[in-house]
Amino acid sequence: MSLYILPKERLPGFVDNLRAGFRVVGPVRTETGYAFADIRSADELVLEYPTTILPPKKYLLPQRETLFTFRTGKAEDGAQQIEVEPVFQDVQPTVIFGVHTCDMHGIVLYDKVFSQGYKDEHYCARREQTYIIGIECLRPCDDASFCKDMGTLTAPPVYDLHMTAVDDNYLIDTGTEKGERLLLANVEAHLATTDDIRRLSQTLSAKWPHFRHRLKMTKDQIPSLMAINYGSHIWDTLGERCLACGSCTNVCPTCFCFDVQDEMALNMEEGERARMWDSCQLREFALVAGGHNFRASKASRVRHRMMRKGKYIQQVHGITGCTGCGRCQRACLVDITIPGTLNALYDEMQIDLSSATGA
Amino acid sequence: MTRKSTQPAPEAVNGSQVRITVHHVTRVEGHGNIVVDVRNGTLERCELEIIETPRFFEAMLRGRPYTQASHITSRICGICACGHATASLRATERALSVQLSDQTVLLRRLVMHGEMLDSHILHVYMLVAPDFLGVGSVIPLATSHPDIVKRALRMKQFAGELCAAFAGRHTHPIAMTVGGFTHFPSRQQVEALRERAEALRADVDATVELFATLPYPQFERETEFVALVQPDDYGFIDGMIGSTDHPPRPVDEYRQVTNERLAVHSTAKHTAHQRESYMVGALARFNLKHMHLHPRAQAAAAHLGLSAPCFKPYYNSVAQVVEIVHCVEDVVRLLDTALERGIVPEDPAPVTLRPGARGVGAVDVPRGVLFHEYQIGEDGLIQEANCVIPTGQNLGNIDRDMRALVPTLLSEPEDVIRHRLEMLVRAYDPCISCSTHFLNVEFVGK
Amino acid sequence: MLAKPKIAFFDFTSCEGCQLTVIDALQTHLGLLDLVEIVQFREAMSEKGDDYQIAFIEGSCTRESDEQRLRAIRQQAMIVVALGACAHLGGVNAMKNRWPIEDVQTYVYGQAGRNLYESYPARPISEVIEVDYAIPGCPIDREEFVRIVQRLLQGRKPKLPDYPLCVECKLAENACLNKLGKPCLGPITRAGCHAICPSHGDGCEGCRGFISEANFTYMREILRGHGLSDVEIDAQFTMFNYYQLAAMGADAPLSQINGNGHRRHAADAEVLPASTFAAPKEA
Amino acid sequence: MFEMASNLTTTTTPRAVNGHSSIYLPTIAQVVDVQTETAFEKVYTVRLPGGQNLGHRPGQFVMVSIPGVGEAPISVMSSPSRTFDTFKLCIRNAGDLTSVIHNTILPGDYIGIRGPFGRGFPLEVFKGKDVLVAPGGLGMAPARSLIDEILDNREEYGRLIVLYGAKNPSEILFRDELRAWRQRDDIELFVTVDRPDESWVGHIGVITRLFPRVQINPFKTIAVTIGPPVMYRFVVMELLGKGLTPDQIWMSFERRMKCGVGKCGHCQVNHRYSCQDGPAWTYAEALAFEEAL
Ligand SMILES: Cc1cc2nc3c(=O)[nH]c(=O)nc-3n(C[C@H](O)[C@H](O)[C@H](O)COP(=O)(O)OP(=O)(O)OC[C@H]3O[C@@H](n4cnc5c(N)ncnc54)[C@H](O)[C@@H]3O)c2cc1C
Ligand code: SF4
Ligand code: SF4
Ligand code: SF4
Repeated sequence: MSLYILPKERLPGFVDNLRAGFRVVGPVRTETGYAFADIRSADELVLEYPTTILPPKKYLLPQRETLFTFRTGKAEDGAQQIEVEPVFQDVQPTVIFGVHTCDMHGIVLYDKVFSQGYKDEHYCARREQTYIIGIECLRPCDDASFCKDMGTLTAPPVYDLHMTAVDDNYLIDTGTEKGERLLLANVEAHLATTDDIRRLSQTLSAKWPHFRHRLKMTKDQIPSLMAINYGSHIWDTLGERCLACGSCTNVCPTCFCFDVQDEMALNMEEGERARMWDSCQLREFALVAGGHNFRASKASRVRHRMMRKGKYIQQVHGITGCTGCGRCQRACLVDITIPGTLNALYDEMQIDLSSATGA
Repeated sequence: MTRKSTQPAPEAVNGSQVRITVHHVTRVEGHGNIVVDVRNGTLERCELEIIETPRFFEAMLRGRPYTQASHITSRICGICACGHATASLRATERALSVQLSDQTVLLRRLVMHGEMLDSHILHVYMLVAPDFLGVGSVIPLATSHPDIVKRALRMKQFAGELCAAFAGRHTHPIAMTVGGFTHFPSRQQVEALRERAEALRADVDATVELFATLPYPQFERETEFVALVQPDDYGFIDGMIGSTDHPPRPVDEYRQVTNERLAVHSTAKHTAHQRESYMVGALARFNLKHMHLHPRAQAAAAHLGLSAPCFKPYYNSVAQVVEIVHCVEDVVRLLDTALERGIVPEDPAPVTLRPGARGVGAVDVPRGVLFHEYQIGEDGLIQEANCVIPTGQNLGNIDRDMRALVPTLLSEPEDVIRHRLEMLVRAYDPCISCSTHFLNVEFVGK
Repeated sequence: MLAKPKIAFFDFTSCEGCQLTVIDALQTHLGLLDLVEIVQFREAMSEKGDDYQIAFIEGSCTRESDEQRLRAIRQQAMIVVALGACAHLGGVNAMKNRWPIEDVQTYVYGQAGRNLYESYPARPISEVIEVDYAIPGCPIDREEFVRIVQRLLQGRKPKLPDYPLCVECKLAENACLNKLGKPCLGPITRAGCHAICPSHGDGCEGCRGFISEANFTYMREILRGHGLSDVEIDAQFTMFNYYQLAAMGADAPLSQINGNGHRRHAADAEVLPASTFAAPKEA
Repeated sequence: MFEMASNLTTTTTPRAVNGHSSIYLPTIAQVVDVQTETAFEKVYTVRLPGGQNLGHRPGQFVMVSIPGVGEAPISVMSSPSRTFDTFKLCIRNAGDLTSVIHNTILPGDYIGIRGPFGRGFPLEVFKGKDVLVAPGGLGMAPARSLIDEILDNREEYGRLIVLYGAKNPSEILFRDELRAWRQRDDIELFVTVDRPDESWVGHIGVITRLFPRVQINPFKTIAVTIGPPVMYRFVVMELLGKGLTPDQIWMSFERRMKCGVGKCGHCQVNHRYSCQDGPAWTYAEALAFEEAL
């Protein structure tokens, strides 16, 4: 696998060729911003986009997904009969174009979650037919981004192709063999020359100063910071503000919790069971029979989310649970942010420390 | 309504004694009763009681931001929701000197056409047709005449989706706002609508055929007709107030037409212009501006036996069928214009707030002319509001039609009289939820 | 499971848009007619049956004579469902409750109209009779209506979402209106309408009622951030939920409700004068 | 850590679509018997297709569903020692799905089953030890599985002590079994009710009132407690008071569950999934999760 060079003007041709054999999705302009959407013509694709409201996770775990269909009826003797049939929705060759590096880190986590333990073939079957074409971030999306802190500013090895804009060309790294075949079969691209690679290196090293640090601690310190601060009063302050609207988790590239519900056809005999995104920020998420709610307070829910991002996911999967994409900050109407929270916890500890040491 | 009527002067009729009460006339929007009382050959009482509770929308609007007015007033009526919203927006816009873009005007027209279709289809198929097909409602028709019902639902669905494409929803439109729209459909959506509108012609033709076969009562009474008129157009929004008795007036002078007064037997206010009462609605529009109908609609009118001037109130339903034909043709034309120009998302036009700004909005909704008038303060809060609703304007005319009709029917069995009266009321397509709400016929003794 | 239950529709003070929505639901769900037998539906049919198991009631209770009708329905029906915001919350009808009813009557009908027509402050029907379930919305959502009928047929209790609209709005990937500086009550309003208003560029007005966890304090902050005055924020909160907020008395998150929960607007004169606009000439 | 129970293929036989199978597809199983236990609980005997063995261990649960209604986790009540071609579930009428089950499912009807899921109790650790089981309320259902298993392999365990608390006499589960157990001398049974009625002659008060009645050898006892969340704190206090260490105390953490296979997130306790790593945990493990108790 190697580095290729593709003149920018050949991108539309590449996209159009892909469209012949694949569902092609990528960032497009909307009335108010950008969103991942089906690409109906190559000129809709906008690779220099700041960010989207929803990450491309919606193509891997759709907002609503049918798991199986069923048919019920009565046998001659009056006994209830049931037939079930699994459904694998949206399993089709798909190319996701223009995935930012942070979002690729989200996909790394998804791949782990849905393939480990009980393999979720609804996800895996779709994933296997999905090609990820990344785009290197050369500028931060906006002030909400903190990918540099979270170490997600470089592409994880989850892409099939990864593009970096260098002058009038894209330098394309082939992450997988199938990615390389996809490229070569659909556009005329040449192996990058040493000169091209030198310019790529220059571009990559030049990007770093454009990104700023927002956290007062390093990424590696976060899990311990969270562990120590489980009982912090800061959670109560945040809980008071929180609207329990779940916007933060719905837009998060590493949130994957879901609800499962049945729906009946009008004839009341057929129907389907489907899963849909759910959020731990909602009141009923941990409510059980008898009316007991394991996370009744909004404070406990905000804490759970922060703990997941900062600690739990790291503990279970060994990778960061927050990609620093900044989406939850952009979505939150009451300014509950991850950097803000982590820094507040950190500051609090500095104060405690200084008072303890009598400084 | 608990009040006893004191109003109608006794009128002499032929000998018999009839007391009819129809409580809660059905298949109309809202609640009303019909009361007929004939004693010793004298028509003691004959009136349509509006027993809907008054809703006091004018009071509700007081002190509210002008931005809410169209959303509040659309809740006056679920079926003319877009019409109320449009009249409300026009009143606000005229008060606040808002200049609408051509695109906004075009899209508003499409929404009104959608509502006209939706309402007329509902009325002629589901509320009127059962009378002629000898059933009590559209529900048995679903089994006895499934094709008719499915056609009606198909046509209505298109009408609803037309409204929804531009306004977000038919019942209580969302995207229509002061100065413009907050949402715009994609080109693909508009193209698909255009295609469906054209495909609807077959259903429209079948509708004309069906209604051409129905035996409408030929009862006739000369009256005044009032509708909004525009030069060279069969439009529904803005224009002048036209009358068969009087030269057109600017909409700002609507009070000189409506002359609202209280009728004790009705929670809706009655109106009178040149005569004791006048009629608004499809038949009024047809009588005043049939020459601007689309040629296909004119042909349909001829086929249905409708020609101006027509003084037969039962033919209001026929005029509605003619308007269905017209609207579908006009929708195709308007959608073509939209596609030609392209629908460009644009911000609503700006408002100019100033102390005591006043404006009147007038829209010819399915049941006739609707007026909203607001006074808005510099702080953007509504200070005064008035809404004059078409059904309210028709009520006096319905009473007078009934008083003319009953004496001609006295030899008929009570059931027939009752049914005829109900059909008459229904022909007006009264929307009593607007005028607040409606209907009940009370026959007392014979 | 109820075998083909008889259902009936009743309307009180409302625009009848919810009943129309039921008729509209037939456009796409004609099969509903196979599942239930409609025995009363005044808006659409003349036949009348008085033996029904499920009653759908549209509209608010706004006068004493409504109460009797409501009680009769309750007595007959096994299940009573409030259909739409007017029945469920009081809805827009309750906006008039801000003033004494006589003043409101005078305002619209003139001095002669004072006390001419029977009317009192609007109430949700649950204030008069026991209501089993509600289908919220102004108007109701067709799909939700069908779903709830289906659940009743299964012998299950319909369940409404108790989370805010923002959930559905985010799933639809709408740009948040509050972020764009346009007021939207999504964060405190019960989901279930697929965020239809924000999806069409217009802020939610709360027609489905507030969630049990509604964070009024911060909702107010958000609206203030858009430059809305207290009066305008009150107007936002009370378009559909006036009744609920007034019932909270001194705790109501409104700037213009005083300590004893009285509903008079500070900006208004003591007595609402007859409107120079609306009050008609006397008969 | 104990090994994860991943024997799901033993019962779910999802038909594949294009070579894919679904972990969410229930196996359609027949209810062969329904017994009413109390006003709120019924016991359902379920037979998998072909009389396949469920292959569970005590403390595990299955996801029970009625297509068109929903799915919920239900503990397996029967012990592995008594599970051949059928297994038993004790279901309380608690909500949406369970009320439909109570109201409509008759012998001969079909329901959906997935599982068994969860870790269950590690019998290999229990063997040779005295076992104290302290169920409260419906916790008696999963406890049955463990008690019967021990009774059927009596020689492999030491003493068996059962301390059972119910709200009132009418909510006591498995009265016949309790009676039979009383007849045996190899099981020490104590039952208490919070609110007695006239007919009640047994112990009165909350479950912790039973603890002073038993003496245990803290060096060789394993305690298992299963019940509503509020009960745990008090029971644990009693057990620690008797000298047990946190890793000798097992408890079952019931959370909301939508998938049963460690994906949906509802059953999370800190970073752990109750459906996978639980629902049975030692108190020692639970101490490490702030959210557990
Ligand atoms: C590992 C495990 C084992 C279990 N074993 C058993 C068993 O053996 N037997 C048994 O009977 N149960 C058992 N349960 C419990 C059972 O799974 C729950 O009672 C389950 O919720 C029943 O599903 P349902 O659809 O009937 O109830 P649901 O409709 O989900 O309702 C359950 C409860 O949730 C609460 N709830 C839901 N919605 C709301 C709302 N809107 N507002 C307030 N409260 C609400 C209520 O308290 C309600 O009673 C077990 C649970 C777990 C996790
Ligand atoms: S943190 Fe913000 S986005 Fe998340 S639930 Fe709370 S208010 Fe909503
Ligand atoms: S537009 Fe309204 S409903 Fe949508 S996310 Fe924003 S606040 Fe919530
Ligand atoms: S968005 Fe709000 S106002 Fe609009 S329908 Fe939904 S709940 Fe009602």
